[in-house]
Amino acid sequence: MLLAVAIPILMKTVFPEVVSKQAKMVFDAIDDLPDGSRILMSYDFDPASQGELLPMAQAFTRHCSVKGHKQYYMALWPLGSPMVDLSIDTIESEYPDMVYGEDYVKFDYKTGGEAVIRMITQDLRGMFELDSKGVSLDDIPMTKNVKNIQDMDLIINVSAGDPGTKQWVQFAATPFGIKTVSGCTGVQAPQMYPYIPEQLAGVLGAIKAAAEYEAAIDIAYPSIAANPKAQEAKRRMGPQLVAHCLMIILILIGNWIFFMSRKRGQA
Amino acid sequence: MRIRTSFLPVFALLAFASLAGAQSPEPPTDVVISDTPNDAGQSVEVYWALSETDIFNPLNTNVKETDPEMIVATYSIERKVANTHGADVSDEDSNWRKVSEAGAGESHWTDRSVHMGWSYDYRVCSVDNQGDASTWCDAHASVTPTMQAFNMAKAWLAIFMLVFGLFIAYFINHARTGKKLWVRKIAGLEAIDEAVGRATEMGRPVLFVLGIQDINEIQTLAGLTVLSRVARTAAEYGAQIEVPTCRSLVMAAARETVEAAYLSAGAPDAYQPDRIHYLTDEQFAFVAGVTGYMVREEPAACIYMGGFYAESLILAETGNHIGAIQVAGTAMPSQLPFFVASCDYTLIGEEFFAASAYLSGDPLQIGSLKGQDYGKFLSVLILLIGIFFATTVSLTETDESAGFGAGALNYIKYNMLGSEGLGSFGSGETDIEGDDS
Amino acid sequence: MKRTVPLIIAIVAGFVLLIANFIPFAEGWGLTAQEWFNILAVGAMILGGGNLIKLHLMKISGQRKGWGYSIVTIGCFVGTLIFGLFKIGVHPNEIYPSVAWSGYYLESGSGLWWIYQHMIVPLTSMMFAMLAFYVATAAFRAFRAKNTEATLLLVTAGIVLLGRTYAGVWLFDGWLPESMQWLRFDNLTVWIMDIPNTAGTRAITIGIALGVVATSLRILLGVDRSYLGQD
Amino acid sequence: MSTDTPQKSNALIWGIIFLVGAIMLVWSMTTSRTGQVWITPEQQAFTADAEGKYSATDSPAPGDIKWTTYNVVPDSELTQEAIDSGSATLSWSRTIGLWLSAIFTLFILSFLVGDNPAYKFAEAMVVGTSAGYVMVIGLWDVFVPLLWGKLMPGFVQMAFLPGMDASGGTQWLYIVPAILIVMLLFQLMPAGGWISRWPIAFFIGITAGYRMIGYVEADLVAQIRAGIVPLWITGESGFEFWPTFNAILLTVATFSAMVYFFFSIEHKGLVGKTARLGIWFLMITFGASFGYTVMGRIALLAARLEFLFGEWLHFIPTS
Repeated sequence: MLLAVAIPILMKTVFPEVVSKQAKMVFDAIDDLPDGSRILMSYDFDPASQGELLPMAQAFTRHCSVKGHKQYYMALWPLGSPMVDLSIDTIESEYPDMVYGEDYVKFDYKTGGEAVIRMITQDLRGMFELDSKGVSLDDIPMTKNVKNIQDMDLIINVSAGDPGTKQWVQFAATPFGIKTVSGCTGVQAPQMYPYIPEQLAGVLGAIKAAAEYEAAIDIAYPSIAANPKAQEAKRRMGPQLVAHCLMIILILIGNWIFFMSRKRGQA
Repeated sequence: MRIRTSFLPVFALLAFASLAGAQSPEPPTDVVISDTPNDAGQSVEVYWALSETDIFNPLNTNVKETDPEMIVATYSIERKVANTHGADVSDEDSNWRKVSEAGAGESHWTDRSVHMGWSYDYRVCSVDNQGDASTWCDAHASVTPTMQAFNMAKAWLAIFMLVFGLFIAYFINHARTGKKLWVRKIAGLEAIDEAVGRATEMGRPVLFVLGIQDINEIQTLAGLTVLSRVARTAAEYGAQIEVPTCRSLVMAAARETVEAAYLSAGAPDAYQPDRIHYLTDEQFAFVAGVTGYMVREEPAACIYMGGFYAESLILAETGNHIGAIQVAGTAMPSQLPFFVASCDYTLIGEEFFAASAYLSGDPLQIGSLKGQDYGKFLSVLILLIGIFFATTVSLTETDESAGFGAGALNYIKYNMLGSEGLGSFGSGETDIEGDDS
Repeated sequence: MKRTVPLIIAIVAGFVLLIANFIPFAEGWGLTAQEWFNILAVGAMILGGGNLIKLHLMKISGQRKGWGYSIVTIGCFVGTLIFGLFKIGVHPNEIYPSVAWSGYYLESGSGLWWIYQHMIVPLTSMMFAMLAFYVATAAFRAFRAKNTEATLLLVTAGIVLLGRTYAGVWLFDGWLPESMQWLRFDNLTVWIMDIPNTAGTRAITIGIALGVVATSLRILLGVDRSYLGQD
Repeated sequence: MSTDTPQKSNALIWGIIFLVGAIMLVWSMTTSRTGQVWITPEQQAFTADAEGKYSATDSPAPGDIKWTTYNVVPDSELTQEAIDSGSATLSWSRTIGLWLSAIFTLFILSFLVGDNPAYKFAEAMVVGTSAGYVMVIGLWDVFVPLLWGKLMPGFVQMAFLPGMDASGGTQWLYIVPAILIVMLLFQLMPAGGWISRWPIAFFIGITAGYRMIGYVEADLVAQIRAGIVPLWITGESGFEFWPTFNAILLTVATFSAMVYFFFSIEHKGLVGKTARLGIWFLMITFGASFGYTVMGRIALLAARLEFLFGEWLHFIPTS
């Protein structure tokens, strides 16, 4: 398994991606919004799952930035805040025209999980009186007129578990009809399908969907296609392919041994 | 000469166009404001009709010919406090003040920064890309946000919860009077007794893992109920039971549960509290501890009941490796595949809750399970009726909003299961804007 | 006192939140209760830290097996706490440079940042990445086509695994006629996700929702008191 | 994981892997700046205006507040020129950190050959650092602004959060959660643990209250609504077979799986058959879920190996 993953990484194989329906739905949800829309980005994952989720989180950031959307970052996981910092680094280095406080803002981590979601659907300041730089929300241009997250045009949630997409669906998307898209781990993705399309406008499941989403952005925005950093998920599909095939072979061998031993047992 | 004259009208047109562009875009029309229904008086709805030079306006039929300099970029919304009923108000608020901006094509905005009981005036104008603003379009009357006594949008939700609560309360009560309630056998449960029996024969311990969630998680509570039964069986057979926990509160609860089970089995002396111990809160460190124990002690039976995450795979795989009988139960859909594939029996989702009620033998729990079943029955019924009407509408190919079938379908979808409140049957769509009259 | 008061607290708190959903007047109460809850969650974190120290100190003082590792754990815990709480290596906030303690605790280059970047990130993510190996051994040893159910599970898993890589396209490239394109593993995966998976998950979701509601009701009606323990 | 494979062949495989790794490491260290982090200093200075408001300045005067931050120099910009001129310096703390993180990664990877002291050491560190880290953020992000800041707004504004509005004074209502936290900590005491039942009961009551609503709204009512689909689908060209087939299958699958979860009916006859069909659909669901999970797990491993090969060993370009 180690070699199956290691060798393609060193070989840097990249395969072409076909944009699937789900990736297209997520892309459209962000792309169809008028430029400058308000987007809440909640990063509910930690470094342990960044291998699966960071590429799509960065793709979300680039897509929103190129569209000029106003991005409100927050995290429901204690280790999610540094993940937000990574996206903010991307904005600072690749989109220097974006201004903190006018185009993007970061809120600190808060305890309480889904209770935080419930709270900010009613009153943003009840949870976040200050942004992460310690400035009052009333002094920040992009938060001055925001009472609660019902004012958002879209919620993008990158989630690795609990609290995560399910909680955003239960406490924000369903009761208040706030449009939500999710990028989540492969473990969670199948559980999100029943929520599509009414409660969730689309879901990206793990690295494959991230690669497809990257491909969708590349088609629409050549500036991002030219950025080698924006192709991370696609690059990861090489090891993925080899490892998946290895898994199938392992299952087949395992079953072959199983049937052989059963046959012998019967004889 | 003839050629030159024919150009004249074109010049005139161009001149006119540039003049118009220098002026401003067409203003929006029909600004309507209303109190947001079903709220605590904290917001106001502002609606307007799109400007004629908004390229998203469906009435603007020849979009391509819209003067590029008159195309609406944004709508600017201003507000003024009309009457505070005696309360002090800042100068800023008592004059027209910009409160929001909406993009082209948008015709609605919710103002969530109002005081309950004050009256407000609103006006909207359109602004083009050059920053030229149109004339203002004022709302006809002022609006006063008020609080409603009951959130009618959630009326059906309240009804469902009440009905559901009544089902459960009724059956709990029914069970209390001592009547036997029948619940079907659950396959995995016999396996548990069998597993404990085998462990006794082999003289090896039984491992019981309650998941990694805290005591406020329902799955952990359900797992505790199963633990109580397993501990009683173990006490009767004289088997050892080992319970490592991931949370200290769970450990405290598990100790009490097991102690009570040993007591009721008449073997209080066999109870060893040290076998129920807290390892660590950290997920993988916990798993490492448990799997280490499994490899060393080789328990004959491993029972996993509770909320699991990624560790399910590691636990089940290790258990499989040491050849233990494994029974699992969880309501974590993502972890079920691993348990299903590598355990002998798995209680899937709701089955796990049912099993805990079944095992507890507590009439109250079985009663609530019965109530739950009736809730499910009701859900299936609504689903069936909905599908029936949906299919009828589709088969008869009538217009979506006409006929009894369509009316019923809409009522089920948007009133009963949606957020349009009780409404009136057959109206097709209810008035979502509410009324202030 | 030991059981009645907590019972009342639980019931009142639960009902306040329920009512806040339906009666706008009570919304504010719900918000207050919620805010307290979120603050109390920090208390749970402190409790977790306290438990950790308690457990490992007991291990060390008893010189129980592996107590050396307990010293490492406590050392790392206390070290992280000191670097983090005293904001060692953190510069003040750029907007308020005169307030020494106003900086971001995880500023790049600070002590806590170093611990985070060079200890927490590699350790936790590698720990999680080890699951790839478990998946592999599980595939080899545990995933056997024992019966119809297990076979269905394995076949679906195989299709999805191939369908979610380029192999799904590549295996069928060229030889499959146009009318049979739906059989391609990538298309089949989309169908599996959209139809059987959605249906199965929906049934489980509805079932769990009912289970959660029933249990919550038992707590709110005071029938289920297992969380209170014995006296 | 491989405790059942013969130790000998295992050791051989690992020996080869480590040998290859060591050769590559040496080769890479001689050809590039493997495992080194270079930084450039940047001067930050802030000057106060007449109102006492600070702003960043490029030409610091005496009395201004000054400090230095360091930026990492990416590989592509690290030239011999920059090193010779002293604008780029080797950062020892970051280089050591990089090596440590690589070593820790390998420590955990060593679990593949069996439980060993290196793995246990790494595990002990995970437990300690992550618990400490979580507590630090809990205190700075929640405790200080939401509790301490409400009870002692003046002090907190002066010392930690200058942007906070302290004009409201102490909000005494927040004494309640403060007391609840203290009660919760009684759990740590040898006796009096029952006191912590109060906050725990509060926890459970609130959770039960909002979970109930959330599940009914999103997972029950909205899911029933989503399940209502017509079983006869017509498009522009009349009846459409595949969408209709899918709709019927979706409905049948949902129903049969729900039937499996009925506990008041014996699974016999028609009901039994339906339940059996239901379990088949559940198995397909689990299969799909399994496939997705595998995909995710492998992605995690790929990311870690990219770190080892990229940031540490520089075999592949870092991004």
